[in-house]
Amino acid sequence: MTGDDLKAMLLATAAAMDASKDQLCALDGEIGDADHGIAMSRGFGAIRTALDDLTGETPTGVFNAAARAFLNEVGASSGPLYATAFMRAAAILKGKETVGANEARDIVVSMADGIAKRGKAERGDKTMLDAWGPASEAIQRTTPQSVLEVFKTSAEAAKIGAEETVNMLAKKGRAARLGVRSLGHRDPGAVSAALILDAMAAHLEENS
Amino acid sequence: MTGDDLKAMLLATAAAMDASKDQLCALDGEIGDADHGIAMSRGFGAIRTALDDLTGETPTGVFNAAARAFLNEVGASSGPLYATAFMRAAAILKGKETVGANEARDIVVSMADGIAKRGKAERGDKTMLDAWGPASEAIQRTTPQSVLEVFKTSAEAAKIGAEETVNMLAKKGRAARLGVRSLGHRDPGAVSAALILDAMAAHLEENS
Amino acid sequence: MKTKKIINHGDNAVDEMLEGIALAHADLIRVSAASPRAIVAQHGPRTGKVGLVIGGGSGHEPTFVGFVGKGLADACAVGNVFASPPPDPILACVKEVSRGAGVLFMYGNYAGDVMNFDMAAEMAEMENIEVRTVLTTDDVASAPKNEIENRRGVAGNFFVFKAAGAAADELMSLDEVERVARHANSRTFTMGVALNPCSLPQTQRWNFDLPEGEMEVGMGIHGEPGVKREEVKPADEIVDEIMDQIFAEIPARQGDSVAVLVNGMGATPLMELYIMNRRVQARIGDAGLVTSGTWVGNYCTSLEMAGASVTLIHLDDELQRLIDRPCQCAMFRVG
Amino acid sequence: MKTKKIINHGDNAVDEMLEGIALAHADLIRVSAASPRAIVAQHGPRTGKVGLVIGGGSGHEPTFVGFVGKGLADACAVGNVFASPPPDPILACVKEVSRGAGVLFMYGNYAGDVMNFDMAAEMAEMENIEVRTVLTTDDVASAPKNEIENRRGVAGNFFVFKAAGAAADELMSLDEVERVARHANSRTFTMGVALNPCSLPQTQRWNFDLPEGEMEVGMGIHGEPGVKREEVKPADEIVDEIMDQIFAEIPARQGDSVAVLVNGMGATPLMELYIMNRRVQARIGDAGLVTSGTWVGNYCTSLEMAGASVTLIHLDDELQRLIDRPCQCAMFRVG
Ligand SMILES: Nc1ncnc2c1ncn2[C@@H]1O[C@H](COP(=O)(O)OP(=O)(O)O)[C@@H](O)[C@H]1O
Ligand SMILES: Nc1ncnc2c1ncn2[C@@H]1O[C@H](COP(=O)(O)OP(=O)(O)O)[C@@H](O)[C@H]1O
Ligand SMILES: [Mg+2]
Ligand SMILES: [Mg+2]
Ligand SMILES: [Mg+2]
Ligand SMILES: [Mg+2]
Repeated sequence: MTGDDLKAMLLATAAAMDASKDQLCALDGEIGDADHGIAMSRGFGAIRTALDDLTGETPTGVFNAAARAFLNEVGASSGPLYATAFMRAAAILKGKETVGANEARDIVVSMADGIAKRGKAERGDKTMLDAWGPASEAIQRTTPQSVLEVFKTSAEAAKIGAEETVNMLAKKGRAARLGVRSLGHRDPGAVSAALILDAMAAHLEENS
Repeated sequence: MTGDDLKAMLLATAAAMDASKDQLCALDGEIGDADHGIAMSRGFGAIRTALDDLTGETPTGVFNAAARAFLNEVGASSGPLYATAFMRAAAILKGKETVGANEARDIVVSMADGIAKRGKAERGDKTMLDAWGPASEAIQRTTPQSVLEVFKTSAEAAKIGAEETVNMLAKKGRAARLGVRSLGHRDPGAVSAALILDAMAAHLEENS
Repeated sequence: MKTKKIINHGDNAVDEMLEGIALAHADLIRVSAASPRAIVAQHGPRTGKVGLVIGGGSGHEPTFVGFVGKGLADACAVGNVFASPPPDPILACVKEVSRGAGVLFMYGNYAGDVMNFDMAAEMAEMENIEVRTVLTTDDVASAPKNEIENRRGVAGNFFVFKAAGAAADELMSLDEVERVARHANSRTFTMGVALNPCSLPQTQRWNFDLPEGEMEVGMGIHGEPGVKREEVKPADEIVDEIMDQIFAEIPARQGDSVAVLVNGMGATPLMELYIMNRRVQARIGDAGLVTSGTWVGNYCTSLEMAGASVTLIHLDDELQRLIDRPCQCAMFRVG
Repeated sequence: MKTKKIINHGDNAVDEMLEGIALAHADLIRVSAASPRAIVAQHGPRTGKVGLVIGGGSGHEPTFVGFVGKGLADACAVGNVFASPPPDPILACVKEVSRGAGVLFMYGNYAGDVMNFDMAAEMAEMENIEVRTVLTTDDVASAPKNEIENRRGVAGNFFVFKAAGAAADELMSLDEVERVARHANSRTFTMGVALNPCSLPQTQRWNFDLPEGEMEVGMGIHGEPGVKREEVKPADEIVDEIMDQIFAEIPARQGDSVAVLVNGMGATPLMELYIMNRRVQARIGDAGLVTSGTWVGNYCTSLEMAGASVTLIHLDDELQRLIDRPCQCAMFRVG
């Protein structure tokens, strides 16, 4: 996977975020402020704009551009969290011209690390980390043979993780003020995390 | 009909206005500000309070008390219009201890006159005058034999008059700004006028 | 469906509101001993000054009661919701503010208000207090140009009262204050749209019905129907429709000044009003006019109605001076 | 059902609002050349003065941007609707207001704001500008007393920003301004109720569902659910429920002074807020406290949400002086 392939994958993810906008806003309305779908679709929309003229860039360059674009478009909670995630991925890929199975694993792991560092959430706090964390762990437990396999494995784990947030008591983010009223609802950030990984895997599958 | 009988008739009318409150507000909502039922029920409510301790008063005294109470409670358009109507009735009954058929006719006629003078509306302007006017005319065309007959005849004419406002273009009051959009709706003030006369007639019938 | 309100009982809403107002703004206003519905400026009335009495129905707050104070109205008679005050509190206002220089009544042109204020004026004259009346008629949607005297007074009250209040504060004579008031009114134009209805505290039912996606153009500030119903359009198109109507009324020449009020009807967020203001100012610039003074906010409301109006006052040097003159009211101030 | 709004396109609502604001209030504020989302006071920043930077998501107008001006905030970073501003406009604010005496960040305690403002603070420090941060945490409904640091900042921002803005205007040092801000925050308590939901310009769908006859107690200013749902009660009972919670937090002694904010969430008429104020003042009197300063109106809104909150700040001599100190902002002033 070259920088341009990575760009294509991010563009496909942007389309998925547009398609999920309403669903994510509705989820966020249950325990938050109903804007998570807007944040994600605006953020990935900004990535789309930023990457538009960018060709022949390294994977690091692509992730750095994505980080800047996302951060300045979104703000909110998701802005710094995903910006940090992308910056971490950019850092870990420094010097690499292409992304193979190992680098793909590094991307997922470093994105999850970045989100954890920036948000200071723990697993079980009912945040996007409850999708990114399981994804990172799942991919570290296996020895993936292809980039596609990395994202498929991550996406599956993230999806399960996101579903499990339904039974968690929120400890971080807006929903943390709801106490037991946060129970029974999935965390919108965890759901969007699973959708991102799923969109990436689907894009790779279609283009493999 | 003594002053006390007159008082009883006004109290019965107050009850009728309470019962019609919602209907009159809904009618006023179509072409006005949706408060006519409130104005009428508050106004007659104030009359009820004012007349409560009043016994053995002359018909003039009863109408004067009603005028003052209605005016200061209601304001709005109906306040001065009905206050003036009651004051006119009070004036015409001056010196009379009881109300017979002739005096009853004078009441209806003078109330209609008072409303016409105060509001400066013409017949056909789609106002309460389109109920009080026909009532006054109807009662002047006949030679009623009893108080009951006066109010029955008036009530019938007022009812027809109120129905006919549906086809009138409003020229006075709030609805006057609606132009053709005032067509197709009955005037709330005309409807309440008919209801007042009807309540008076019904009260007399029950107590005759 | 019963609408939701933070009230105790609908019948007491106005009186309890006034108690809350008096408690909040005791430094600026007081309740007349003669009537709980007559609100008087602490620092307004004084010898040689024309007494300015405004008033009307409740439910438009901060109009009318919020405009009582030094430099604006000396007193306000407060009616029930959407109902003119009766003569009694109006007369109480007259007596509170009359200082020998005469009294000016100013209020919106509605049948109920005219009848009640006229009765109060007659009573005042019986006590040898000279009373003049100027009706506001700024709502361009409420009657054609050749029937200006039939138009309603709406949010433009703001500018007309302000100009007259400043004139009185400058100790102009009754003749002069009346002249200023008529002049300001003749140069003030408003048009509005409603997106959602209001409901009265006593009925807690929507006063009218506005289906999904529709708005009422040119509606009154009591929820009276306007000139037409349209689908909700983008903000710029709404403003353009309003500005076209207003510009058709203003005989302004290139370089003339206007002041602007973008007014919310109660439930429309400031965000939307400022989005409207962006377009209003663009249109003023395109017309070759100059804005000197912009107010954006809820100045003349219709309970919880959603919607907005735009008012322009076509200034001249005198009006500019009067609009800019400081005033200090319970819910509004300049300078 | 699509909610009705006077906007052009939801994605442009915030930027168009800011254009409208800049046009309306050019005498008091300006847009930073470095970022269209950084709004700076015309007469605020000056040598020797701590720069006060506030900010947060849009949709709460006049909070935050309306509180920029002489004597209050020097600059405001403006986020998307209900979304913290990104670090860029925050950093632009810092550079606009930094005059060597340091910069204080003040904003409501939300995860998104904390992350973005902290990133901006790190960037500022890399440019050798000292930045301190004070979070507002006045919402008593958002966490128990032993977790005050987890509480949200809501309408009480008003008093906390005002006190800190006045302290900076008095040219107190960064240490002192920070102390005042923390002190004011520790003595400011708010609780609110929502009667009807809000909707975002981009979704035009109700953010949450509030069935007929029900209200949400202790909700957040972004429509976040509160502590419980109840049937809509009479105004006095609603106020009593709020005041009981607030009094439980205030260690005030007989004769102590408080200032009061009765705040509308956007769609609640002034009439209802003043009806609430009547009871608020009665409760304050019953508690043996003295009100010195009452504000009633839409100061911290949630778009078109219906509802209201009550804030009390427990004053001492210093806070009284600071709250009373004149300030002149685009949408608010004192003195
Ligand atoms: N401290 C945190 N660490 C990780 N994720 C967080 C944290 N705080 C919030 N989130 C995530 O952010 C999501 C909300 O994002 P979004 O709605 O875009 O921002 P906001 O809360 O500012 O409206 C939550 O669902 C949660 O997954
Ligand atoms: N000039 C007038 N002459 C006679 N009746 C009038 C006049 N103006 C208004 N009305 C009557 O008043 C009624 C409205 O009364 P009401 O709703 O109580 O007052 P408001 O219009 O002040 O809200 C109208 O339906 C009409 O019948
Ligand atoms: Mg959110
Ligand atoms: Mg009416
Ligand atoms: Mg009325
Ligand atoms: Mg948000």
